[in-house]
Amino acid sequence: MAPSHYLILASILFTIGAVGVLVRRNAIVLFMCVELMLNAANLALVTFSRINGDLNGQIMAFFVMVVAAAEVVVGLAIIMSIFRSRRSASVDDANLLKY
Amino acid sequence: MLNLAQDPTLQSFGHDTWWLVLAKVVLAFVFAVLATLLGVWFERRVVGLMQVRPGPNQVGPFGLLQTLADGIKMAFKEDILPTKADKVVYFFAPTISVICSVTALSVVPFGPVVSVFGHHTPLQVTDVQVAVLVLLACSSMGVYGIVLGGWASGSTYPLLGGLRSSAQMISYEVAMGLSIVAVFMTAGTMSTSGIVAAQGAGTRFSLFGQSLPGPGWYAVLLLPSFIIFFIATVGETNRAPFDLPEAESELVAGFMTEYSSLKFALFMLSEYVSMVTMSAVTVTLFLGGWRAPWPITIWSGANSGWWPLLWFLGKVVLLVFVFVWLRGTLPRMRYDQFMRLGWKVLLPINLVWILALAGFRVTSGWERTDRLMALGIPVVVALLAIFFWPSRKPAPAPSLQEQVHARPEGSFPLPPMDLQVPPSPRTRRAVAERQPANVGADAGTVGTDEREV
Amino acid sequence: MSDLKFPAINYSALAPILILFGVACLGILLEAFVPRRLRHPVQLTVGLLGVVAAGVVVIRNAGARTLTAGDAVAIDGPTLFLQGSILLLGLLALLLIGERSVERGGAFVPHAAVVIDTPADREQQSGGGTTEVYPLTMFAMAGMLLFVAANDLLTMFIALEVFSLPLYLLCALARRRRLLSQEAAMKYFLLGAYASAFFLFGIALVYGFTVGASNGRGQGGGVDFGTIHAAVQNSSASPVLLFAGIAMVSIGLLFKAAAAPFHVWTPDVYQGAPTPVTGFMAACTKVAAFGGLLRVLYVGFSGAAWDFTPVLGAVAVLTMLVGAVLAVTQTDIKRLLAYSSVANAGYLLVGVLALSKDGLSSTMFYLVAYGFTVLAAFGVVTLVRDTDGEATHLSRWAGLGRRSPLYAGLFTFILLAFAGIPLTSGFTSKFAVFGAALDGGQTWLVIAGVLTSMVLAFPYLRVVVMMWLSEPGESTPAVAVPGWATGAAVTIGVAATLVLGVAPAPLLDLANGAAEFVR
Amino acid sequence: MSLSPYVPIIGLFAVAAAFALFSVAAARLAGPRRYNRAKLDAYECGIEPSPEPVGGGRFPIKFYLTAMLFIVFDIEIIFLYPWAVSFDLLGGFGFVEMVLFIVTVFIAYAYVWRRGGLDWD
Amino acid sequence: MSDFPYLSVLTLAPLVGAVVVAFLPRTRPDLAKQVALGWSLAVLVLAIFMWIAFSAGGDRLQLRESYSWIPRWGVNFTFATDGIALVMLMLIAVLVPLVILASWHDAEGSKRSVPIYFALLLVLECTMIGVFAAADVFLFYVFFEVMLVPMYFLIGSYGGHQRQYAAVKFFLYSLVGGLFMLAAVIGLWVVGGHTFDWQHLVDADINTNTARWLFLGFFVAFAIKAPFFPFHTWLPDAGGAAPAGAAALLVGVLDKVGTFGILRYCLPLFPEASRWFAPWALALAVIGIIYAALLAVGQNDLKRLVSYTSVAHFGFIGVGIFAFTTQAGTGSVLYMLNHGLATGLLFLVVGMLVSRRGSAMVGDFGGAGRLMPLLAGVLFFAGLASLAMPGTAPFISEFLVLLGTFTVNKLVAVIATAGIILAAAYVLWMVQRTTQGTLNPALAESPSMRRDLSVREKVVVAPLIALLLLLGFYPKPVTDVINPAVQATMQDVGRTDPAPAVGNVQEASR
Repeated sequence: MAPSHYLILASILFTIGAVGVLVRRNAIVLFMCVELMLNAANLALVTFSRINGDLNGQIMAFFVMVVAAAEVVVGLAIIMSIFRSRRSASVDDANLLKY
Repeated sequence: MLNLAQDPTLQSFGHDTWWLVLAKVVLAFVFAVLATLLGVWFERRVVGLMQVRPGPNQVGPFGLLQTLADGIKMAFKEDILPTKADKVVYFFAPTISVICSVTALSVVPFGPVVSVFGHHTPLQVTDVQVAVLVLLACSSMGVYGIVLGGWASGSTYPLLGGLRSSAQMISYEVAMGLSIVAVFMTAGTMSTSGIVAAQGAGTRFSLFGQSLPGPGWYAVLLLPSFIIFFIATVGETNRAPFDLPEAESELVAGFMTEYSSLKFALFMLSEYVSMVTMSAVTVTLFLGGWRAPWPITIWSGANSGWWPLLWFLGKVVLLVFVFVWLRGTLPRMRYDQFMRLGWKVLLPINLVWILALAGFRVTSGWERTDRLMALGIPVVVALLAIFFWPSRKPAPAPSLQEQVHARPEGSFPLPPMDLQVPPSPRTRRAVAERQPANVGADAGTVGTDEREV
Repeated sequence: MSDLKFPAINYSALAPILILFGVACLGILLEAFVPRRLRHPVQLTVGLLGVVAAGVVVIRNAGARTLTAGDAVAIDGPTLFLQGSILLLGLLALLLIGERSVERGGAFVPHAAVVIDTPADREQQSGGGTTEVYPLTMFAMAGMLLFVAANDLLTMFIALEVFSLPLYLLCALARRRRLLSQEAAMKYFLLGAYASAFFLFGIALVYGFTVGASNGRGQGGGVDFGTIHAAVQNSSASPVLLFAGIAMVSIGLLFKAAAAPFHVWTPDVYQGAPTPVTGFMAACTKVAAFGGLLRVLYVGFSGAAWDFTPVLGAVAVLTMLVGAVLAVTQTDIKRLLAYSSVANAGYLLVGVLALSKDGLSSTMFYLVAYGFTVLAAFGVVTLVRDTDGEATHLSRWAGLGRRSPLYAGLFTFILLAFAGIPLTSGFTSKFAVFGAALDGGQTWLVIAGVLTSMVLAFPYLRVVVMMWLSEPGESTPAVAVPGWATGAAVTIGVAATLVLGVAPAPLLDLANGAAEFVR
Repeated sequence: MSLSPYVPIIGLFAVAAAFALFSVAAARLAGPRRYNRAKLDAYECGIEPSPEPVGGGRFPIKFYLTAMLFIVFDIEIIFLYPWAVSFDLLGGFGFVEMVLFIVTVFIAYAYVWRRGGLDWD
Repeated sequence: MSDFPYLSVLTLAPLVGAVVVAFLPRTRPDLAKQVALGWSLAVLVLAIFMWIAFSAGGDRLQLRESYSWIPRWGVNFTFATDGIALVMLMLIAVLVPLVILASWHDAEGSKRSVPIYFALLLVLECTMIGVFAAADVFLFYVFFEVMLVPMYFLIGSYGGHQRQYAAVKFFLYSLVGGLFMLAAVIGLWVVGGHTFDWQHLVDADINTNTARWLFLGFFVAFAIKAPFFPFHTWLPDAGGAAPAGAAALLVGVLDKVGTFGILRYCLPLFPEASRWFAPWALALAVIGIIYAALLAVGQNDLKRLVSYTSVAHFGFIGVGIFAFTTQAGTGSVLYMLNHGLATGLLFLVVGMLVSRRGSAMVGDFGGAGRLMPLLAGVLFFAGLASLAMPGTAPFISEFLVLLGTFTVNKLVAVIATAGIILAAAYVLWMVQRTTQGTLNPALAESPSMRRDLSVREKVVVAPLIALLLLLGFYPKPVTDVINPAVQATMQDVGRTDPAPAVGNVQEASR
């Protein structure tokens, strides 16, 4: 498998995530889509790094992992608090803020 | 003693012919299954002996085939699929557990380089630069089997059991992960064969101007890490005294409640394989792997050929015995005690220990006085901090009567003044001061006070 | 044995950032070990002292022009200027956040599940209320300081998250209207994470471009702006990766800057978040976001200016248009200010796109001026309240001028500043960015800016009409007497708006003196 | 022909998976099947199962908290491993950096401890 | 005494007064009124001294002062005045005390603070003086915009019926114009070499196309301000809603900023563009004359009617400016002054009527002259002045405009002349319907309608009437001041008069 295939995979994953955020309605699913996008970016970083034998990309991936984890923690906290006060994780149910 | 001929290095791997690889894989798998069969028998016999009863002794010699019989019986039990279950996940959960626990064996070194039909090959399925990460990954992924199984059952007890179990496993995973850091630091590698080799290298320490060979096992060099690792191993495998997911009195059979037939058997299998795998990992990381223990090393051939397999298996059996021993002697911990042990005792000790070790190693090249200063000052500061830490005196516990009186108005019908009615058991329970669990005692040698961290 | 090269770290240059991170960590410890009753004063004092200390260091660093920490951080004129402004604005925001006398117990809730005015709530607030907001704010500010100083995209990404994550949480902490607040936080978080994912993928693509460009020339790839600049200048490689990367990185930054069409979170979050936090976001986040944008465009991608200018120009026009037009229809003062902030993001983009020294300095000037004004605006919003908390619906503001002429007057002044009436900072800053953009040849942007300013004047005027020209009704809320903190913040904000409108020369000179990036 | 050292891991994985799937499938075929509605209900100690949906029910917030704490410390471990492996290379500089890092995590840890995040009851 | 900083002091003095007045206690409105009046009189005195200090035949811009403000942008506090501005400054200085006196009781009707009303009037005076005295484009723009704020509150807070609507409309129109100008100002700054100094900018060489755009930016702003025909719709509303005093200032002075701006900025800065646009501007002006006059005829509301007459008059001024002859130009400037006096008087008198009746509708009056002969007489005089009756000052200016225009553009002059006839129609009809004819019985029952002019009101109207008559017979002191400035302006535009101009003016003014 040529390395460029990984790039294509990364783009596909990213696109899935990006589209998922736009079409799905459950906060948790949205959140997972975002994580998917982050990991797609990681894959792209590592692949670029691999193709050109440059280590920087892999180091970046490390940092991204940390950031993603921090995001998970914060995001879960927020989604949980909204879930506990509404009993629903659907984004559509959260509709108090409108024009 | 560095890098003897039989010591495999990372370069030794990836050169086997295909049939050798296949053979190793199959053998490793067979080892896992056999270990389970024998392990269950072993456990029942040993516990039986401890409880002064025979244990299984009917099927086969010494009841050796009892487990096999149980397994076959299991296969012919009805396979129940509860109506509320999530079919697919319910189906796959046990397989995840098994796969994860078995796969971990792939990087465990069973022995040195041996000669098989003219091929020189290490007695180990494979080794990679990040072998220990593979181990950790396997043990982490195992959580999925449990939590998904509990969730997919569509029932309350399994769900809670699965959650508890996953909380427990990830808590102890942290402790486990941290305790390995010291090993990496000392060995300078993450490959299992490399770690075994590093332990073989031994250490030298100087005493009165003489350089003497010291012990090489990390269980000795890194004792705190070893103890924490082993405790975490027990927690990670859900074994007694940490077998909370299956606490019968609270959660029936935990995440396995809705499982029957071979699916149930698979969960059992994975538990025992985990036990064996974890023992093997402990041996690899801390007990010198396949290397012979000290008195045997007098015989120079002890660490070559197929012999090390024996030492290795012996150490594993010993550890499995400790597992069984713990089960036979210790009562189950309460969940809060258990979590507190993991988060409040093991974790901080681990971090402090890592820092201390790192500091020790960093300063190893320094002048003696500098080194004493560098190491001594933080220690002194820490000790002073501990001694002079403003200890909060707990407020004198109000008597039961006072507490009853202090309740908010209207929460409970008050007895008339003249009638001395003792507080009801419910009230007593509600207001009873929770005594902090004496976790230090449970952790055995870890014994410490919370303030110390 | 060691063949690793450790980067040299200029600690004094990094000191402001380190101080704030230290203060934030200290804040967490205080939170853990200081008795509840003392926490609020102690935290506030420590926070203010930390900000002041960082500010002093920034001033002491004034002449520094250096790259440090392995070229990951650039301490140069714009960095110092923006850091200074973030600290200054953050100080005011901290004062607003620290207000405890307007509402007993403050505007923040510790636990999402506790309903206001229940015994549990009263108990929680009796000891000075929630104080976790201070460490969170300090972390956010520290992240912002790092963000404007970041000289590579990865550092920038991390800083972005460091200042975003606390903000997400801060948004969820409103003590009243909790559902609204949580919803705002969730939206902000989901969209923010979405945007940062784009940013990150953009980084990956840019990295791919640089490693591709460096292929065969021996030097490695990377995402620091020097490498990117060199790659953009010299590369014969296909620029597809670069353009896609720029686009995605820009999306991430424009989201934070609240530029259309990435502004959709702004009104919701501004409305739902606790008002002091809204002020903090409106002022400081904007500074940080535009600081980052300036550096990315001016230092990293300047070689591709011809390619991104039209696109960003279109974004700027759309932003101004959306902000101005939608502001007209708003009925909630916080939403109105949110849309106005969107429109202001558009004006700032006009300044950015001048792509010149003047553009840089005028944008920085605008950021400071706008920050002061918007903080004062939200400060006043916190004061207009009745027994149910802040009264943010516009109909409630009718006749406010009769109830409390002072605050209505201040708010009118602020609105006039937003509308760009001369003798307010709103005018001078608009003048600065438009002038720079016209100088830079972006006539069409200036024209769009002027046209939208006309539209935007209408909603402001409507509020003024509401306050002064209507008679107060039954539902007109009283204006709370501000505590010293809010009083100081509003006073400083309004005074700065006036001073920067009447005598902007010193700050302009300062901004101009600072307007030089190091590469 | 030499295989990548990772291949055997996949091999063992495949063998284990084959075995497990075979067992699960075999149980379907080998076991008897006697329909009984009660048998297919969720087990609730012999009483009628409660109508409360399992997924929709609430469980203690502590589980989430534990999960978050785990993530935090797991991340710490991620950074500790490479540092530990190349500890000798990194020397004093690496040590100081890591001390700062661990101290930072420790601060958060102390906070969580003091605010009762580690108490399970 | 000629190096006394007249202009800056003149600008700042009312502001200081405003602050003083604003902080007077709300409970003592009379004190506030007295202080405000005193202050404005002091300003008037200062203005008279300035008039004396100005040498009619001297430099074009005199009394120049310059202080650095924002050096980075080349912005200075530069004040200077030419003849045109000087006349306008005098007009302001004269009108404001009268307006203050006239609106002695205006603010009491509303529930708002009285001192604030007078403070706002003084602030307005400050900004008006500033806008005429500025010789720095930036400074001019600042005053131009800030001027809106006090006026906005005067209309919005103290106005009559529909005051909110009127105030907002006024503000938005002006602001829109202002923003167009802002764009043009910035553009001018960029192409003019980063300076705002008027003199430098006049000398700057600007690309033809750019100049046309910039001209348009300025022109739109001034056309709205003035207001010229399609942009005029705010004026009747604002004029109708504003309190009489404020309306007098609004129409009498504020709107002159538009025409003044055209003379001061559009023409000298963009001569080529001015010539290019002149036909269009002329067309607009002429349409404005006829259209506004027609509308005025149909108005029932007195204040709105007066506002429409102003629009028509501004048409005349516009025609005068864009005819590009010295005669017409001088006529325009003179018209600006006279119109300020005449319309100011008209507004004040109408205000007196309205405050007595409590209504501005023409139908509510009728035969009021029988009850209040003096007031009716003044109204009649004001109306005549407004329709440029010979003998009153506006006659001269209107005549000059038409004469000057006729020499270059006969068609425009002819159409504009038709406007005079319409003017006669609406003024006379208005006067007839309100003060003549049969007495409206409702009026007789109203006691306030029986009060003729009080002493205060007499003091208000007397100086205006006197000035109108004086300038109607002897405008020379004013024309002497105006003429050089207008000539210089026409030189800037590059148009020389087809016929010997100065002599004609002198002749006509006699």
